[in-house]
Amino acid sequence: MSFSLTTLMEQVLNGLTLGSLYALVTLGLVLTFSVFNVVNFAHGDLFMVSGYTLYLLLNFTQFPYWFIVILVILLTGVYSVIMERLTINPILDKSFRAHIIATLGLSIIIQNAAVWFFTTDPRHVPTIYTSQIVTLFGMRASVQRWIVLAVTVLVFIALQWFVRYTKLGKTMRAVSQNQTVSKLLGIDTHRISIITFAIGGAITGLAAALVSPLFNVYPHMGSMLTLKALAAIIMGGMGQVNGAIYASFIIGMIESLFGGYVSLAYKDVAAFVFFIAVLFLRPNGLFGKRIGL
Amino acid sequence: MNRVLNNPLESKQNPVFKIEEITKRFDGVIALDQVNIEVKPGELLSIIGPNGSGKTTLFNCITGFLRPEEGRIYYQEKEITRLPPDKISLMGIGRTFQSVSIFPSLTVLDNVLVSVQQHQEENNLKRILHTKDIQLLEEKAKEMAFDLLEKVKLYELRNELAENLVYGQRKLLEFICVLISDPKVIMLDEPAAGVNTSMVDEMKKFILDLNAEGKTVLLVEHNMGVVMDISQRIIVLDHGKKIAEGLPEEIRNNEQVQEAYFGT
Amino acid sequence: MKKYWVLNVLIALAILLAGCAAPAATEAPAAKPTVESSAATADTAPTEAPAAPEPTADLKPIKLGLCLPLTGTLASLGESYVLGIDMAMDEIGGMIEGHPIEIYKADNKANATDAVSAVRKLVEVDEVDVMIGCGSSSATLPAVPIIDELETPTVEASSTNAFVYMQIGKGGNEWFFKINPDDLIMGQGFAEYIAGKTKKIAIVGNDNQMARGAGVVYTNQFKRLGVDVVSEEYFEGSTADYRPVLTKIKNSDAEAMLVFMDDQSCSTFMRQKYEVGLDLPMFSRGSCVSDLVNELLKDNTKIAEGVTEFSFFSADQDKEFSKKFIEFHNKPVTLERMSGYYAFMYTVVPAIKDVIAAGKEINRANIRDAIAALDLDTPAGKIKFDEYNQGYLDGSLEINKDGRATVLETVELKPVDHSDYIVK
Amino acid sequence: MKQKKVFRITLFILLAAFLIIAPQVFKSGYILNALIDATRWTVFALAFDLIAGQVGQVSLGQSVFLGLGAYMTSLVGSRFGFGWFGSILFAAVTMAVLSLFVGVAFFRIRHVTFAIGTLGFAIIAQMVVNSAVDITGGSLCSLGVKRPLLSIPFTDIALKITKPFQYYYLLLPVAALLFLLIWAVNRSRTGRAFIAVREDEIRAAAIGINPLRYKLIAFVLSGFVIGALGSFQAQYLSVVCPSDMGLEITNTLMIMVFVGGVGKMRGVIIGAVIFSVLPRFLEVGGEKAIAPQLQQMVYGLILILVTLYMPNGLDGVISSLEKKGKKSKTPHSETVL
Repeated sequence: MSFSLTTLMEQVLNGLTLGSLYALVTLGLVLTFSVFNVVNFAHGDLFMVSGYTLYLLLNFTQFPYWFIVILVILLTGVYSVIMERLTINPILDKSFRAHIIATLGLSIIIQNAAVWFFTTDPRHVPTIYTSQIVTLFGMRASVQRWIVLAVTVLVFIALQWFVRYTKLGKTMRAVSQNQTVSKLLGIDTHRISIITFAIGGAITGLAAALVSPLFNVYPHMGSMLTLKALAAIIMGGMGQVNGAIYASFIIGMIESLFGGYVSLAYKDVAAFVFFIAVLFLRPNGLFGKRIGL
Repeated sequence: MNRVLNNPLESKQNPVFKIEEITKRFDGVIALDQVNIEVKPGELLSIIGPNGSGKTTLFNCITGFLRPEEGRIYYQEKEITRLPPDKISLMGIGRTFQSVSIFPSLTVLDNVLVSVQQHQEENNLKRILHTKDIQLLEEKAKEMAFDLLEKVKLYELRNELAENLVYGQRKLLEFICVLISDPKVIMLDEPAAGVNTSMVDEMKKFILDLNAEGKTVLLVEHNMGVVMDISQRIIVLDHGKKIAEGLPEEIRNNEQVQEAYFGT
Repeated sequence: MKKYWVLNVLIALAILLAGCAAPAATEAPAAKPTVESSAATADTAPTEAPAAPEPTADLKPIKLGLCLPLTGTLASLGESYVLGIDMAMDEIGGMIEGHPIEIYKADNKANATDAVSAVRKLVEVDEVDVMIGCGSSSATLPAVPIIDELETPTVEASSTNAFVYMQIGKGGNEWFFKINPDDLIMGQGFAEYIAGKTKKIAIVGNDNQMARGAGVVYTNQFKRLGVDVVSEEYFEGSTADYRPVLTKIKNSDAEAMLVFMDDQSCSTFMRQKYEVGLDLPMFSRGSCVSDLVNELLKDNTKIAEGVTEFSFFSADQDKEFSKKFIEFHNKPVTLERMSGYYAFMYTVVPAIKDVIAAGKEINRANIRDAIAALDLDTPAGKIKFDEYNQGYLDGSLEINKDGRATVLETVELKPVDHSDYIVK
Repeated sequence: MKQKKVFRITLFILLAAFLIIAPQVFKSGYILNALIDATRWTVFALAFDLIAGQVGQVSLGQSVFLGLGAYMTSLVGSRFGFGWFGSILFAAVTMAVLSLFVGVAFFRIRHVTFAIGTLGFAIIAQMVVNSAVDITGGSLCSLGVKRPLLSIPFTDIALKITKPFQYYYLLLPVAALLFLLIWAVNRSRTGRAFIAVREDEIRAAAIGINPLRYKLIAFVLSGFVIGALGSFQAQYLSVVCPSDMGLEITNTLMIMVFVGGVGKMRGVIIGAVIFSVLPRFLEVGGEKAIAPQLQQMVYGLILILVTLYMPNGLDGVISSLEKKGKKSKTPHSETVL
């Protein structure tokens, strides 16, 4: 295949949009991961439940899209807190093994419940923006995709601001540094846990509300996303929010370039090989070893 | 304090440890700064210093848990600077940890046995087949373990899980685990911490007995009473630097030491 | 004490599970004919009068086994079969000539281990008389020798891997029947059709047995016909982003695309194709032109406009079925949903009727012989098995226009020599 | 003490006798197939437990060795005529070698990262196998496995194995050997070192145990056992597909091992038997059978409940019952999780 600069440009932009999509999903997970160091294998399923919520609201209510997005954000925040109360909070003090097993169990329950209620049929959640095409920087993409890219950047900046400059954000940072000490300092870690999961859930809801119109909603949609998000988190340096976001973009870029230039079948392999290579060469992640937010 | 017949300090033997100019940094903070130490065979040497002065870091460097950025460590004239901890342990250097460290879900007896097995052999195939010689070694290890457990009155509890022991018993168990492999050097990291006063005297006697048996003892301790009572020589670290070295009386009167401890 | 509490909970759960068995049964096919469904059948299927005879107690029940993927990534396939069979059961009132039909399901999870266990369970424990399955070739291939060993007639209606052909009928297993055409049988005609339209083509497919099998067949055919395959790409089913490969095709000199995809992947694929602005003629051998795809793309009918697909079991072929299905289940028709219906309604049921009509005992061997002797005309083509136990339904060339699939042409399919088709 | 030993030996002999005569009692291929599966899963779960339980690292990539072991048999063993046992040995050895490499690479990382890293490895391996159509047949599956042929030495008699009971008798000695291997390791000094490594790697190093080496021993052993099982599976099913190394297998393993009692052979065996037999009971009964999704949901729930309330699994429950039966002197508080 002949090499052309425009193709390269387009593939790079494809990578960016894909990366922003991963980043938006990762943001919700990395927040909870960084504060409490809990690997949540059910995160992608929260995304999926949120996708179905969007589907139901879009099809069975007359609300405008933006209002539904807000509803989905709020509802997913609530789901996330319920999940935290029922499964995550009781295992916070236990070992990583307990985290893996319990959240895996949760994931199995949620996925099969979704099959139970919604069957395996894919559902589509169309918005008017998925069919409106805009060309920017020489790349054709739907308005929905541009919204995802923009929102990712906005959420990222907002989160940075929140963590650095608000009292609550600072407390969360403190907890992320050391839970035991935070407890001694009189920080109510249970409260922080709820808040963290509520925010994480809200971001996941936002991600689902914006991303799922680009694809379909189906019960197993979350599995691969969870894995990609976990890979991004580890690559970014175990719970570093910034690092995880950069890593999401890197994964998106690798998949896009590899899929476009080498082989579509092996593009996920390429992303995971890169992930494993990072594990070996830089066990502390690509972006330094500072743990925390 | 006249228990030492041949004062090891005056011995002309080669040093057990020779630590040359080791430096260890953590994220830019210097934990050890070009420290030089020589340890004579049979000596009972204490390393003291305020919190964060680098004592435990020094221990960890010697036993291979940390790798110093600069400098070398020799054990009986062999360089051990880059050796992994298990190799160093097998050379006859036993150590305890600041917080009591045992294997909680092994029984008391197994704790002791696992501590010696590596020193006896490590042929995994034979072990799995449970060959005759392994059986013999296991019998031997058990005998030794029973003796030691009897000594510290843990024999009755030998089949109990180690996590069910109380603090003092755990501490004793940890000692036994170090002793059973008959190390030449014993490195104790704050053995008196958290031990009640009546036990402290027992502890002191215990350490002195070990030393009297000819073992070289390195001690990191906060309890000055213990240090001054039993040490033959003391090294003082402050902010990773060696600031003093000498007999207990010398250290007691050293101005620099007092300054480091009390800050004038 | 806490531990016992947990034990109690577990026991309670087990009891609950057992209890759940009952409600599960009410949702199962046999109990389906409720108000809604009888209304549906009343106006469309007068064959089954409301006053159908109740299954009489003295007539031996006929046991039908379904060996299908019910959980896992291919669960939708099994589910689709069951939907089709549900509707068929409703149509015949749950019995054949007074013999009640009992349905037993086994989940083969589309993998070898579970497929073997599922077949054994159905045959040896449930003692079914006839089976439908196993839906996918990853389950069918390991099941074929077991089915041969256990001597139970089995009908398969969706896997298109041409390798199965050489294993059944004269190929070894006399008990296994396949009513749908495989890739090799379908491939020749469609490849020629495409060759008439374009000489440079890009192939994209799911990385599954259906697409890979088709890939082998079509690249060979294109070589013969002088069509240049510009690129051939497969992707994992979970892949959701096709933009890289679409961009690549856009910037290559391909003049058309041939895709092998399931409904869900294809709808996303076409959506992104539209987004990228890739305006090439698109051919499909899979499920790109189906009611489900159109349902998923109903917000913008331009997306799937003009896609041409070669397939069997298209909703447009059997309009009566489609109408009934949508009324009955309120769900769009897909290939697999028709597969389940056809395997049951046009193969199992008539064969059993033949057995009864001939006054023979309803057993496995007689059912097998009856299936082998079937000669039926169905709306979707002929069911008459050749010496390799392969049936020849019609292929159909469909095109998507204004969000609706329309049959352009119905193609009668003929036996093809499979002997040089070898899969490692 | 003595009594307990006698009891155990009797139990063991009874069990062995049952396993040996089982095919004479149960003629049904379904039950034999279930027995074969239960036996395979038991050994598989024990091999998984070597890593997850004994040395305390959760590897989510063990299904890869099962799948690749099967492919080794299909692509090499059968093609070059290694025979029944030769194929098993070959698969076991190659998987042991592969796990050595994987172990050396992955044990640099620990805990969660190790789990996710091995999960990544499993995904890569499955994708590669799926996409390398030229070699493995990809999703079209590899069909080259020959049915085992047992020839009796010095005669022309050769027995082609096709029936479940024949497979059962082929599996039994292999499973027994693998079981004995794991059992011997766990009760040997090496097994004690495993636990030391699991409990406290730093302390283990301080007493001369090289943690990496012991983790590798466990990992390689696990790979060896699982590779052998994979080869058996290939010859039993005579087809190998990428789904044979799917992540669902790991999920099943996790349920068996963690519900049974991680790190405890008794618990793992109980867990493996229950969760390989239970689903079969649940699927029997036609219309009355429980929907598979519901089953899965209950499994998920059990996993969560076990982590929350029974960290030692069924084994812990049994132990505390035993203790209660004897004396209630020491509280049962061994927590592995």
